[in-house]
Amino acid sequence: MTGVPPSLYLGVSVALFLLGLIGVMIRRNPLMLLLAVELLLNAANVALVGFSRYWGNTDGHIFALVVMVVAAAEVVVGLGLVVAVFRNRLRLDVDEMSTMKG
Amino acid sequence: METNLGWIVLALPLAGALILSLWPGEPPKAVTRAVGVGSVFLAFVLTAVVFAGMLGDDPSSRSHVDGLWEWITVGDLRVDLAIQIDPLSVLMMLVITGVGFLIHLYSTEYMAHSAGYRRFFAEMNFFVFSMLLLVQAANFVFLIVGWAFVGLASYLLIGFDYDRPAAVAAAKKAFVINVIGDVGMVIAAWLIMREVGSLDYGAVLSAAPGAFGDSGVADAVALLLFVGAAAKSAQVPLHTWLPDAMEGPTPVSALIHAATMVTAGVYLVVRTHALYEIAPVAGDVVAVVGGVTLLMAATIAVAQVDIKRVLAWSTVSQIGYMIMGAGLGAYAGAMFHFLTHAFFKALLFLAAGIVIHALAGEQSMDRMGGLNRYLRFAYFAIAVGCLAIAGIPGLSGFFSKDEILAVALEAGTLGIVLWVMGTVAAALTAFYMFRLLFRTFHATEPEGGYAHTPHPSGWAMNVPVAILAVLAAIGGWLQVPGGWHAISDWLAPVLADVPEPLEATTRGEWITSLVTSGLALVAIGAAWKIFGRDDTRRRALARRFAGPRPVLEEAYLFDEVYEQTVVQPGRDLADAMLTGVEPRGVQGIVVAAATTVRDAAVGMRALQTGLVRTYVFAVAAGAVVVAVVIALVR
Amino acid sequence: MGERITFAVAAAAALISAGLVITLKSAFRAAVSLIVTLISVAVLFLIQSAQFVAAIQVIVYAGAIVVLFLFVIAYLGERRVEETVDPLGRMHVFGWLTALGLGGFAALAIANSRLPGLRDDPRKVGNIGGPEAIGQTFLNHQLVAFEATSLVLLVAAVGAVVLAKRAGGAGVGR
Amino acid sequence: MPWITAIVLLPLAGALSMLAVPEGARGRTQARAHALVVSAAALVLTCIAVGLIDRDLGTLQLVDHHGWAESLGLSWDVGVDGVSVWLLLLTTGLFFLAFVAAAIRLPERGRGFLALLLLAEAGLAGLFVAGDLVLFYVFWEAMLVPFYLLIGVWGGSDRGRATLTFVIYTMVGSLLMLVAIIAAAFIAQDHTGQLTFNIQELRGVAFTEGESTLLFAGFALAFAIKLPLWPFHAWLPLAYGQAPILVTGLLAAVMSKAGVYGLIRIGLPIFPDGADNFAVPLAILAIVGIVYGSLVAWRSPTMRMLVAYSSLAHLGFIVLGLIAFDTVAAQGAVLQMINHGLVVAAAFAIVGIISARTGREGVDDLSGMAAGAPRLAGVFLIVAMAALAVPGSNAFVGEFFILAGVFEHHIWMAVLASIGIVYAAVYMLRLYQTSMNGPVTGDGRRAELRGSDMLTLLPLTGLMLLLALWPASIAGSTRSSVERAIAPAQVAAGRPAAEVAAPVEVNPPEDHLPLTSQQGGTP
Amino acid sequence: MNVAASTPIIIMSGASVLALVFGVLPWRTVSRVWPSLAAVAGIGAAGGMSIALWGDRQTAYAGNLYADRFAMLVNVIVLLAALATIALSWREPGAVDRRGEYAALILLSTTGMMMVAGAGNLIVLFLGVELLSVALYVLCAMEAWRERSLESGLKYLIVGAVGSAFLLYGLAFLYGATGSTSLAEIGERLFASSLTDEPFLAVAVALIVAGLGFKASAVPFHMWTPDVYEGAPTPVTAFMATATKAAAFAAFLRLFAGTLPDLLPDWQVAIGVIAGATMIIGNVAALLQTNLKRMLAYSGVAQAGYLLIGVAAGGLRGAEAVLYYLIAYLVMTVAAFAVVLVREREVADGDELTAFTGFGRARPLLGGVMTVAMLSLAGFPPLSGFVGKFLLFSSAVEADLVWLAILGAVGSMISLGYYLRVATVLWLTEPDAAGSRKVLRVPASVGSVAVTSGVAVIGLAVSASLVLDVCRGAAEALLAP
Repeated sequence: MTGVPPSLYLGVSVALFLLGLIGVMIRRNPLMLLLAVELLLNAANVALVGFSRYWGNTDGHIFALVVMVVAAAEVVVGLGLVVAVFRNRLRLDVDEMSTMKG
Repeated sequence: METNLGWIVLALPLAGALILSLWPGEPPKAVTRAVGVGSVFLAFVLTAVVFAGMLGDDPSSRSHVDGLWEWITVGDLRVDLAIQIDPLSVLMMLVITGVGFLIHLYSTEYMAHSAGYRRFFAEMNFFVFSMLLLVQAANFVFLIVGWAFVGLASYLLIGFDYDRPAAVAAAKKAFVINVIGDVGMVIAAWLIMREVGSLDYGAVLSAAPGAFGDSGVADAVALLLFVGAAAKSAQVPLHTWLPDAMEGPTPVSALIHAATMVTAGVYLVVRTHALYEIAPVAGDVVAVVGGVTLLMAATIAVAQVDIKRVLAWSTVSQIGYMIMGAGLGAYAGAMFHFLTHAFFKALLFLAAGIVIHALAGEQSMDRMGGLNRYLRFAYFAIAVGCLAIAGIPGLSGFFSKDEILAVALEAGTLGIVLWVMGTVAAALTAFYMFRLLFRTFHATEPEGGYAHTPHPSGWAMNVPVAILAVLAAIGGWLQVPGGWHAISDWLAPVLADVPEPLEATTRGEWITSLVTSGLALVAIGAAWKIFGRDDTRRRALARRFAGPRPVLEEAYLFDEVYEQTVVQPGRDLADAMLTGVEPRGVQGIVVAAATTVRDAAVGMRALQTGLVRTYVFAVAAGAVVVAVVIALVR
Repeated sequence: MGERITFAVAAAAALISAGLVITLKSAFRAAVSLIVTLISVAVLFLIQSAQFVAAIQVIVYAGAIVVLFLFVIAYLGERRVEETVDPLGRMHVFGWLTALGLGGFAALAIANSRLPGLRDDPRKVGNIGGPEAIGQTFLNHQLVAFEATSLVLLVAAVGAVVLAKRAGGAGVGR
Repeated sequence: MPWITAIVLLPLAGALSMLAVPEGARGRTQARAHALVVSAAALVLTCIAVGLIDRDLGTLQLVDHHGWAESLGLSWDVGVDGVSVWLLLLTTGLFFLAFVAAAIRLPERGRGFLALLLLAEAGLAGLFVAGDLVLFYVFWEAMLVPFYLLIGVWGGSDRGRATLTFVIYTMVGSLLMLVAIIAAAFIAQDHTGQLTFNIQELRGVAFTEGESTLLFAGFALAFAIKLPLWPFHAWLPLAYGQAPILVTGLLAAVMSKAGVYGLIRIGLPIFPDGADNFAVPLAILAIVGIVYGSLVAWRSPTMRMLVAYSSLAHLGFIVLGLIAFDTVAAQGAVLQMINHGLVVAAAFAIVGIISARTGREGVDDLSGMAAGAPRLAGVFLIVAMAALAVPGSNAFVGEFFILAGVFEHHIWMAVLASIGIVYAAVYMLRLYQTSMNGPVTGDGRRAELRGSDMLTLLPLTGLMLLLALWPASIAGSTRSSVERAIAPAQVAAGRPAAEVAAPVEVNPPEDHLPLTSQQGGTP
Repeated sequence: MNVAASTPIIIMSGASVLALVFGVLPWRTVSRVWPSLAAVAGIGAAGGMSIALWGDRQTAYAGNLYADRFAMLVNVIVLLAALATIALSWREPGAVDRRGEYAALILLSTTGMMMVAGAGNLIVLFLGVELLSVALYVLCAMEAWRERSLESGLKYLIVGAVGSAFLLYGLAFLYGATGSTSLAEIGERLFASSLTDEPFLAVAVALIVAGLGFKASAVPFHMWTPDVYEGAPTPVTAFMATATKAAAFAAFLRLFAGTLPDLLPDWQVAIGVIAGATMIIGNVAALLQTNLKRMLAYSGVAQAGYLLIGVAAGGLRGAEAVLYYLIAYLVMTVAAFAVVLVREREVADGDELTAFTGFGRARPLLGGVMTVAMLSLAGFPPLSGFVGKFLLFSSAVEADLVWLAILGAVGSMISLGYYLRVATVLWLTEPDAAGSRKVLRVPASVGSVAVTSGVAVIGLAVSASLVLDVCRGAAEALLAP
């Protein structure tokens, strides 16, 4: 018994996902939220790569690569929006983005 | 032939009513008179023709039924628009059209100053049509229709002066109580349908003995029918409308509320006697109700001051005799009394109408007295009527009333009790009728004079009164104990199926005649002593009876009790529903539902914070919920 | 044995740094922590024969994306990206509970999974993570994904242009 | 010739083509003529249909069938039987009179008013001829929209609340009915293997008692709200009170029949077991409604409310007549639907005339009008007498036979319902007497009927008299239809075979259920 | 390799590039008009190709992209939505100086939707979702001078990224449980094995429901919807409301009804619960809204609930019902938004309900369109919304989910409260006489979209038979192995 069972990789993945999720729920700085979203995507990637190894096919790797691109795209757009929104504001706080509610 | 004429008789007053009501604009009075009186007169003539034709027929083939068209067929039940011409209906028709014609004629003068001249005759004609329909109907449906139509006509005519609230209220009361009666009859009709499957007199009455068996159904039917009869004929406890109905013009009171409509109950019992024959309990109930009514009404009449109200209570009392007779099985006697009563009561009303007309509408006897100097004709007419109703031998009331009482003597213990009540009431009748006569025409002029200088009446009023006076005087000779029985014989075909007709014995007739006429004479004497000359004795008596007097004046407080126990609770209940149940219950549920949804919406609005974190939390929580659901389902 | 030790170290590093990412007040430090996480994850990839993915993870993710973050943080200024005390701090417990629930559910699933050998030693796999394998799959099987990623990047580029354009001038309209 | 389709589509086309009529004064005249011609044509077609049907047949006749979405079992299926043809005639007839009245006193924006009335006519006509559950539902709902706008645009001051309550409350019932419709079809498919919404084909499906009960409940709620049956009438005072009086008249006279018609066309024949289980509860509600409606009518402050609540009571009688499962009662109920339509339309017409001319609607605000308005008083009297079902009136015929049939099976129900007859006299007399009698005022002369009023009132009273004198004209053709409709329920109620008036279908035919076929034999 | 099957997507990508290029050309007329023309041309061509490909399933890219009836029908739906959006924003201020980008983003987003519809592989599905989402994040924030537009874009992006992560994680578990990303293979493996009670599949289903539920605006994943709809430019809102919803439900159907029918016991009740909650909560929350866009957002949430009924029911009838309702929902929503758009240009705060006081009386045609749209959304027969609801309820009943149909009925009852309020404001109130209410000439493109949609709302019901045949064909293709 030398290797690490896939279940452990999955456990790490789940833990990462939860951390990311908690991050999105407790932080208010949009940049922090975007960082936390990266954690979510990484968690998925860990799971994908783990399953890829378990099944011995490459699909998971491809999926993970695609996710990275998607992450990049989201970050680019997200950062663009953050900059645009907060160009005129003092603080970065998503709680202040609540002119629309109810 | 008979039925064809019957249809025409029926159509004539209807046509009169239609012509008068649809006449564009205001028709000339002459036209109104011609149509209004003429239609009834023609109807009377044709009825007489029918009657004459029927006399020529064999007694067993005097009943004719004719349907005009199929009125309705529901399920297996077929009802035709049909009339039945037989001795009973012809007798009724004769009275209705005959007395009706006289009263119409009388009205041409009596109502001459009324703005609603045309309306009056239209409604009167409509009444005659309805009454004819009632007596000619060949099945229960059209009986009920006629029954309701006379009620409607009565309603219209009581409320003829519709700008007087009292008249309007009286009309409404009469109508509503009559509807109660209608409901009783309607339920009876359902019961008949249920048991026999038909509503035709022929089928029902011939099937009655077998169809109803002895399950008490016959009693139920008979009693339910009697609810209608009691309402229409003002029998206790549904009698309270009739005195109020005196708000109508006097000819109306004479025709509808004395001579014809109110006796419809008697007609009904006689018409459906086959049911009462197999419903002993119902028969007894009818007789007792009649007995109670006649005595009670007689006592009330003693204390009335309004001249028409005295007559009204007298009517109630006299119908009580008829009902009692019919309940005991003296059908011919009841019809006989109906006939004579129609004469003398119409006479009394019309003659009282002359007095009222002469005093420009005054009806209180307190404002009368000593009128015999001015209105001699009316005085004699009323005197004849009083003698007739009091049962003075030789006049009509004597024969007919005594026949009923004599029959009662043969009807066991109950009959004897009823006989005593009837006899006492007969004495009271003589008393209060002569009280009326004396207070109006004798005694002294009222303090402060008359409301209007009395003026004598014209021929149109006098002729009918005169004819009726003659009829009231001699009408009783149609049926003389131990002599001839024209009425009984005439009705024999209709009553042929009565297995053991109750008949008076000669002994009973003698006893009754002697007792009642003796008592009547005593009562007249008493009335003369009290009311004949001046007010002193009357006032002394009034003081002495100050306690019970209001009870009698208020007719044993029936109205008060009904108001407190039926009308007011109903009104309260309705108000509670309108102001309580309706907004808070029926509408309230809807409002509550709407409010709940709205509150939920408000709550949801609060949840929608506009904060991104909340939204992410919701997504995560939703995922958990979905996961839990899946886990639960697995 | 080597895999186990590497795994333990890398996993611990990834989780700790991830914890820092979501808790550090300073966005700058958080971004740096993220780099640690990303590299640790790359190590996890590497020991699972995902060499290519690991490489991209380091180059693109840690190298490009996070650097972009750092640029923006620098552009906006450190002071403006610091958070004050959360007025809704008490509500965090619901977030934690939800995460716990989700984690528990996932843990149960992993524990009860019937996939053969999931909780045992991993099977030997061939070369699934090398560039040639990746390339083969991408071009033979997943060409459409390959092309679609380019569209996603195109959108990102267009988006960046659109959102940046404002700097150039005021909006039209009102 | 697709008569029935034409009758339904004609007003619809008329409403659409109303768009082509120009605005303005010239357009108003044109719109009047247009609406009158269209509705008259519909009426004529209906009369032809009345003439064409075989009065003794009892089945759906003049059937038109066109596929709509047949993969789902949806189709345009219309036809009439001895019951629905009269309701169709009532619809087109009363709408024609409504157009006459509207043409005489056309409100503002008359074009839209007339177009919406035509739409409402199409909806109601369609409802009464629908041979398919979904089509039935379509018309059931579709007619709400024109009524909604008619009340909402032309109604009284509280019209907003009135329309919302009216539509939402009605839809509460009908949406559940939609679910019931779908459920019925699919459950029937389980029994017969065939998916259909055709009312005819759904008859005789052997639903289990539980299914039948639940499905009937789904339908019955919708019917009860539309009727309305006590206590589901919360929308009634609002809608009747706020609608333009012409529309109120149509609501009470025609639309209220939709719920009853649903019972007789769908509730009883398709879900006999459910109908049997609900018969007594529904009867109790109907009786409570009779008494309650009468009492509230008695004390109602306005004439409109008085007639509205009286309508609640009258509909109670009709419902009672249907769920007695008795031929006589059901025939009476059908007759009463027509009678009530005529009477209540006339009553609202009179109330409308009085309130328009005097500006007053309170029962106690008017007095002594008979002096100045003898014609009005006369017509009003006839209508009032018919409304309280005085024997000899057309309404009496219906009420009498309804309760006679009910009496046959449930004496207590008929007797309790009779209380309503007495109270009807009380409240109708209050209505008539307080306005027409009493101290004379000048209102009478203002409100006296004119020739133009007679154009609508004369036909109504004339028909009332006709039906009073010759109810067989309608009753003659309802028997076999009614018997067919109630026979399954009679079997379900365990009536002796001799009483079950018509053969009971079994669907699918080969699936013989011994019990049903035995009892279903003709007597 | 079958290129034909992928032509719609290729055309759309090409058109988007073309639009971008036109947009940066220096000539004003060209840069303003040509991108939209390119977009219309691209949409037309792609639509034409999709119709031409109507037929038996063809695949491209090693079976990873389908061109079957289902995908083609969804293509047509989203293309129609895109076309309407382009038409609605013909002269929209927000897009004036970024015509090229605007058109390109719409086209690219549409491409993403078409990829979702035709996805034969989890990766393609995910990429499609991301493509459509990222483009929409930008589109929402397009009116960058309005703070609300930016706010909506950023909110959408953050919550959307989390939603995508859920979807991704779910897809990862689905891959993990089956070992394949190919939908066909996943379906086969589940059919062939006794894998169905594998816990990973439960995790996958839960997360995918959350992820797709987010895109479809199902409760409780819906909370972003009103904020984003309100803040985004109105044509974009219309696009999101219709096309995104279509794509999300295409994904739902493709995954659950098409790929995972063997897991039906798992997802049916879960989706049913979500559907019930969505119908009730969406409708209740809409009751108090005074902003029409926001109201329509909640209405869209509620409508997602009705659509989910069909998803939960699954099978032929469920899929068919969802597809029909998507078409109906497209036309009624576009009609409503088109009218809102007209009003927005006429008055400030034109998306507030109060701006429509007496509108129907003043502008009967547009008022009529709005009324028809509202009544159809409320499910009044004989409009297409009713036919759709009827189909959805039918599918529920057939799948023994009567409770869901009843919840749907209850939701519809509640919905009358706000749909009728719009009709009430339109017709039952007098027009505001205030001078500030100017009446503009309605742009031909917007007006024609409004009227066409309004007519289609009725036409789809009248020709239900025809449309249903098409939907039936698509549903059959979806369920074909």
